[in-house]
Amino acid sequence: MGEYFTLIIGAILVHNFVLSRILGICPFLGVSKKLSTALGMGGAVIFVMTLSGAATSLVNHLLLRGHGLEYLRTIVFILVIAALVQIVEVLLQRFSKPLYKALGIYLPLITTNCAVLGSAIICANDDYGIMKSTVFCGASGVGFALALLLFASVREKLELARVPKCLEGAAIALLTASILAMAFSGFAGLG
Amino acid sequence: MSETEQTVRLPDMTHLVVSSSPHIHDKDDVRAIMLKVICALAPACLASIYIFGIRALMVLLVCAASCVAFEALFTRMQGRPLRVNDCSGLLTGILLGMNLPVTAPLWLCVVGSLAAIGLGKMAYGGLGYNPFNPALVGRVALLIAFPSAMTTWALPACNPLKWLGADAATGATPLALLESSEAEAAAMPSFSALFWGGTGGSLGETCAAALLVGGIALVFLNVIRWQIPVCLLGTVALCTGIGHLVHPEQVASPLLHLFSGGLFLGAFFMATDMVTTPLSRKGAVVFGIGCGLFTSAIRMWGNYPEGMSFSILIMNSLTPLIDRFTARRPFGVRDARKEVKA
Amino acid sequence: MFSFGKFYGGVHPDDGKIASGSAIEDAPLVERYVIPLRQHIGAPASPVVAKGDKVLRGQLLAQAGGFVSAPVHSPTSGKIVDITTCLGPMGNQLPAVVLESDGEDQAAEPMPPMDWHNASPADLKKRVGDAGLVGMGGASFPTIVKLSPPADKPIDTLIMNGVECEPCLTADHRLMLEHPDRVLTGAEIVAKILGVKRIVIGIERNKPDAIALLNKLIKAGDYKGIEIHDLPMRYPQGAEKQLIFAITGRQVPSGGLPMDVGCVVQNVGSAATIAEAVGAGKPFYERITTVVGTPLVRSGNWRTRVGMSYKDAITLAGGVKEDPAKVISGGPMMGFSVYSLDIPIMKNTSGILLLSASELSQYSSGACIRCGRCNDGCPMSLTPGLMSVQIENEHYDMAEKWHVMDCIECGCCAYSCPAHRPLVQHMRRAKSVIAASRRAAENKK
Amino acid sequence: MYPVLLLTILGVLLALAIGLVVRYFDAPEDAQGDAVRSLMPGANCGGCGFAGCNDYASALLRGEAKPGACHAMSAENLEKLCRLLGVAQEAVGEPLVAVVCCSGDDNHAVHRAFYNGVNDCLNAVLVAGGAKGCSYGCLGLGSCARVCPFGAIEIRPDHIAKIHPNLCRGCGKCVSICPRKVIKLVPRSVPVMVYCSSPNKFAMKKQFCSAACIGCRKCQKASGEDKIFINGFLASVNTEDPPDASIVEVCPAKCLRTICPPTAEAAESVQK
Repeated sequence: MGEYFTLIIGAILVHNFVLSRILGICPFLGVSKKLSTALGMGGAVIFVMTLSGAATSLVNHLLLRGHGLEYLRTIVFILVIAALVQIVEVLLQRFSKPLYKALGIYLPLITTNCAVLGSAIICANDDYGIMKSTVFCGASGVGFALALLLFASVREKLELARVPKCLEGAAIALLTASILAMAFSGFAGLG
Repeated sequence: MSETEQTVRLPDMTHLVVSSSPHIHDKDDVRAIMLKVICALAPACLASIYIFGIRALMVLLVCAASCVAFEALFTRMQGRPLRVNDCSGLLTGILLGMNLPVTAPLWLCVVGSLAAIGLGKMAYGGLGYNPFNPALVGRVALLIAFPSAMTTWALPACNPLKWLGADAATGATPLALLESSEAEAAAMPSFSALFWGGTGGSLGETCAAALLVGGIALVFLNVIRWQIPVCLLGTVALCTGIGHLVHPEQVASPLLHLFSGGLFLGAFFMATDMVTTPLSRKGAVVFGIGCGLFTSAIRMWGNYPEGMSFSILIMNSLTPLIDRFTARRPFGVRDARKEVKA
Repeated sequence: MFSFGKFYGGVHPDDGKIASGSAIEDAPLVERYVIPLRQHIGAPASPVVAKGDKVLRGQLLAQAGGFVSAPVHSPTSGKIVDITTCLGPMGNQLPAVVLESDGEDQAAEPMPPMDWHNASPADLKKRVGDAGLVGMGGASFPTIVKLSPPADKPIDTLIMNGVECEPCLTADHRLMLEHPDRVLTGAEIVAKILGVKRIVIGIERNKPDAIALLNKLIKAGDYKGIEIHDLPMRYPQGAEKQLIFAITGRQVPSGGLPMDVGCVVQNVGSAATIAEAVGAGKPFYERITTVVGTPLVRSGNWRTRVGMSYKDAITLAGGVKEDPAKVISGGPMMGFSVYSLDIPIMKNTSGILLLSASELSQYSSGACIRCGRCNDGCPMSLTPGLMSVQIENEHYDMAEKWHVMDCIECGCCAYSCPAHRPLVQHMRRAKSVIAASRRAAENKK
Repeated sequence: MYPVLLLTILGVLLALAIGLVVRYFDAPEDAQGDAVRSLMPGANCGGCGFAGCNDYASALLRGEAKPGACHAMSAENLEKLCRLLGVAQEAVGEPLVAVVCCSGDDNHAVHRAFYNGVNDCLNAVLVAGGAKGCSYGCLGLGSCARVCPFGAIEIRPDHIAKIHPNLCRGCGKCVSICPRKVIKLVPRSVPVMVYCSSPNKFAMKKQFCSAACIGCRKCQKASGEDKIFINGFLASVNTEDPPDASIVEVCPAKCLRTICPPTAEAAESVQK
């Protein structure tokens, strides 16, 4: 229990995927303009990450490890994750049109989102079991969603700010992200 | 009739101003508010100069001057009207100085000012638009970039405890002592040392008494809302108190936590920055509790001895969300919450 | 929270009532009166006189142009020289009748005096309408509309507004001191029209002499069932919704009217005018106006005829010692700054205020520093600071969600804003834009 | 051999899974809608009477709107749109251009008072009706410029709005926002306009503005009754049958002026 608690806190706060590991920056910057879409995107990422965490660790344990094929990990994981995201996209389009519209091109972006792949590889590297991988990936997703949420709420405020012309758009977003990352670095050692 | 008419002077109507109501105004303005905060900081500044010697004054002056200079420079670069005389840049500089150790090289002060004003404030368009407390942005940037320079503490040059007739003090900050594995009860400074400022630490970290005086003055001057410092200090006391009861050997007593490590500086002067904290009083309560929780967590479990600046920055980023969920119910509206959220 | 005299928010401006000691004087006749035909909210009155007509004081000049409208009477005797437009205090053009006084001030046959004890409520109400009564506090809503609540909204309390919380103005204060009988009689007439038992007069504590005088008269026994509430000094104590809350603890619902909570609020000035209209048959053509300001030679309170220009009013006050930087129609918190002295005094002109250059406060376009003082000051518990930033960025939908339409434009937010942001102007803009889009949406349907 | 086999099988399996999901859960596509939307100019100016381009496209698809309502659309796109929707291309109205009918810049018009407040026309009219002397004059605080989706409106330093005809696409957004109602939409073929909107009497106009139309009728005499109308003290150009550009020379107040500065094309035709 304690182990899982540390794992979850670690994944959400200390080694936050966006703010500490600097993974998955594209959707982080792209979908954080409005709080509502950020929430949707966060949900989608949590979902995809948990699912892919389970699937990849399953593949890792059943197919690759036993046969000495660890060197195929990256390509197999990409394959599995890409297929998963495709399926999620189709399902979303069918069952949640508004969310699908809001996510737009960012859903395919999850496919190549290094955060998803990164979490899977971290699990494989650290030899997490299937259960632990799933929990870790889910928590990482929550961490991603949290960062996205915080960032989106700040950016909604930035909409109203008089940012200098040369810093408008991605520049100020990255600056803000850097400050947020500095703030999160304070959690070091917590998990 | 005609005689009186000649003596009556009618107003010249060609130089009138028209504006929207109201036509009268409270005397307070932004400058006055900032000056009040600076005055409230004065006792703590004087205390730190007394404790650490004249170099403390150097650090404060360099920070203040470079913050004002950077603000002027960036405003110029953006081609906007200069508003340096609102004293917000000056305040940021003094706060940043209070967050530095007395041994900080002067170039470090300038770099910190650049981060504070450039990154924390002017990049967002200046006063009123910055989502994060500029002084803290400066401090945290320095803390991450120059950890050793930022955590080398000098011994107090002049110890107020001497004339209080108490023991001599130590160099390292009490919280750093706690973090180090050989933290021994004997090495810990006494409570009076913490309160009057006989310990090492950054300029604004040592003399809790002076900070308390300034902070209470601010509350009574209606510059800050009492909810933030009270909730923040209360939460820290509560959390560390529980921690102390459960693990007395790991977690120091809540009193030590309260009076050490710039908690007062943060609670009264940093967490109460108007621009970056929630508008409503309800939001202020949430903000204070959040800061307290994060601070206690970082202090008890984290790598850093001090969590105040990090937790305030994190709560700054939460401020828009808090504002959104603590919207007030307007007069005559039955259930505003639902409508505002929708 | 529900104790008497408390409402949320509010500010304490300097009250500056330098004219409170000057007794009401009758303004002498002037040569020319410009009588606007729309001195009220609603349809303009339609003129019944033509150019060249001779009219007498109190004669009907224009009759009500609808239910929400009010007739207009001649302030003195003379000749109609033109029917044209004139500049109003808000910078708009108003239809107006120009009257040249013949200096004789001959009165027309008054309406027959009525004994209100015996007259029926319907007759009394008709008289109030015929006399051209409008709210004298500022909004100038035709009184007859206020006195005709729909049957499904029973009224149980009549509140007389003698608060005069607006700094500098003293017209109501002087009226209560010099004509308390008219105020009290008027209140009883209104109560009879409405069939209301409970009458409350709310007065701010900075007028202890008026409170004592009215209490004495009530104790003497002529006026039964009238209560006096002395209210703490806090602006905007006299705003309708705040006054109702302070006296009865009821909250007028958002977008609603006082009658939704069983209250009717009348200004004491209106009550006095009603008493005269009923008792003496005198139509509404004069009112008490405070002319005040440090640039003036002599601030004071005058009984002025409707249609007298601001220029004449300032002449009454002896002209100016120094040039004013601002001329305001009304009080300093809610009045309108004007740029011309040709504007006529109207039925709702409670005061003319002149500010000198040293008293002038300038608005700036500085950023909101989120100090929250506007929040604390707003009597409607709105968030003016956040809304103003949204409005600056034209996010009217957000402002609407935050209930900008409930703003009463009292000015507390802008008064207390340390960044000197023109918050009220932002609110007014949002309100006008939102009202226009609502109208457009309704028209589409 | 084994790794290749594994990857292949995995690939095939996953492809099958995707195929199955698409087969059973795929949402119908909206090819025509996307095509129509892609033809929209995307300025969201609202000149068509709908709330933005997307709304207009939806109305087009539902058959509730006609192509050609959008002034900002290029002729080429309009043609494509008609083909796409299968409707005959109707005679689209002549392109319009917006004109600020006021000459009252700081050199000519009088300010009655100093305005202190939000720098925006919509705010300024709320304060004593705006500080500019003439209550029909351009306030020059730029509400129109901020609302223009094409950046065609310039606020001159002497406080008057100027619309650049070659950038204006005639969406009419400025017309509806202007609180003084001094902006008018006219067909591009109209060469001249009266740059004054005040119907006030001569004496009142002259008090506030030295460039106001004084109703002298010289232009009407020079061009004919039906080309220029005189209403009280204000002349206005008959936009259906306008006079030609040479008429501007007769105006003593210089408020009758040409709309378009001579373009390169016009200059060429003159040379020929």
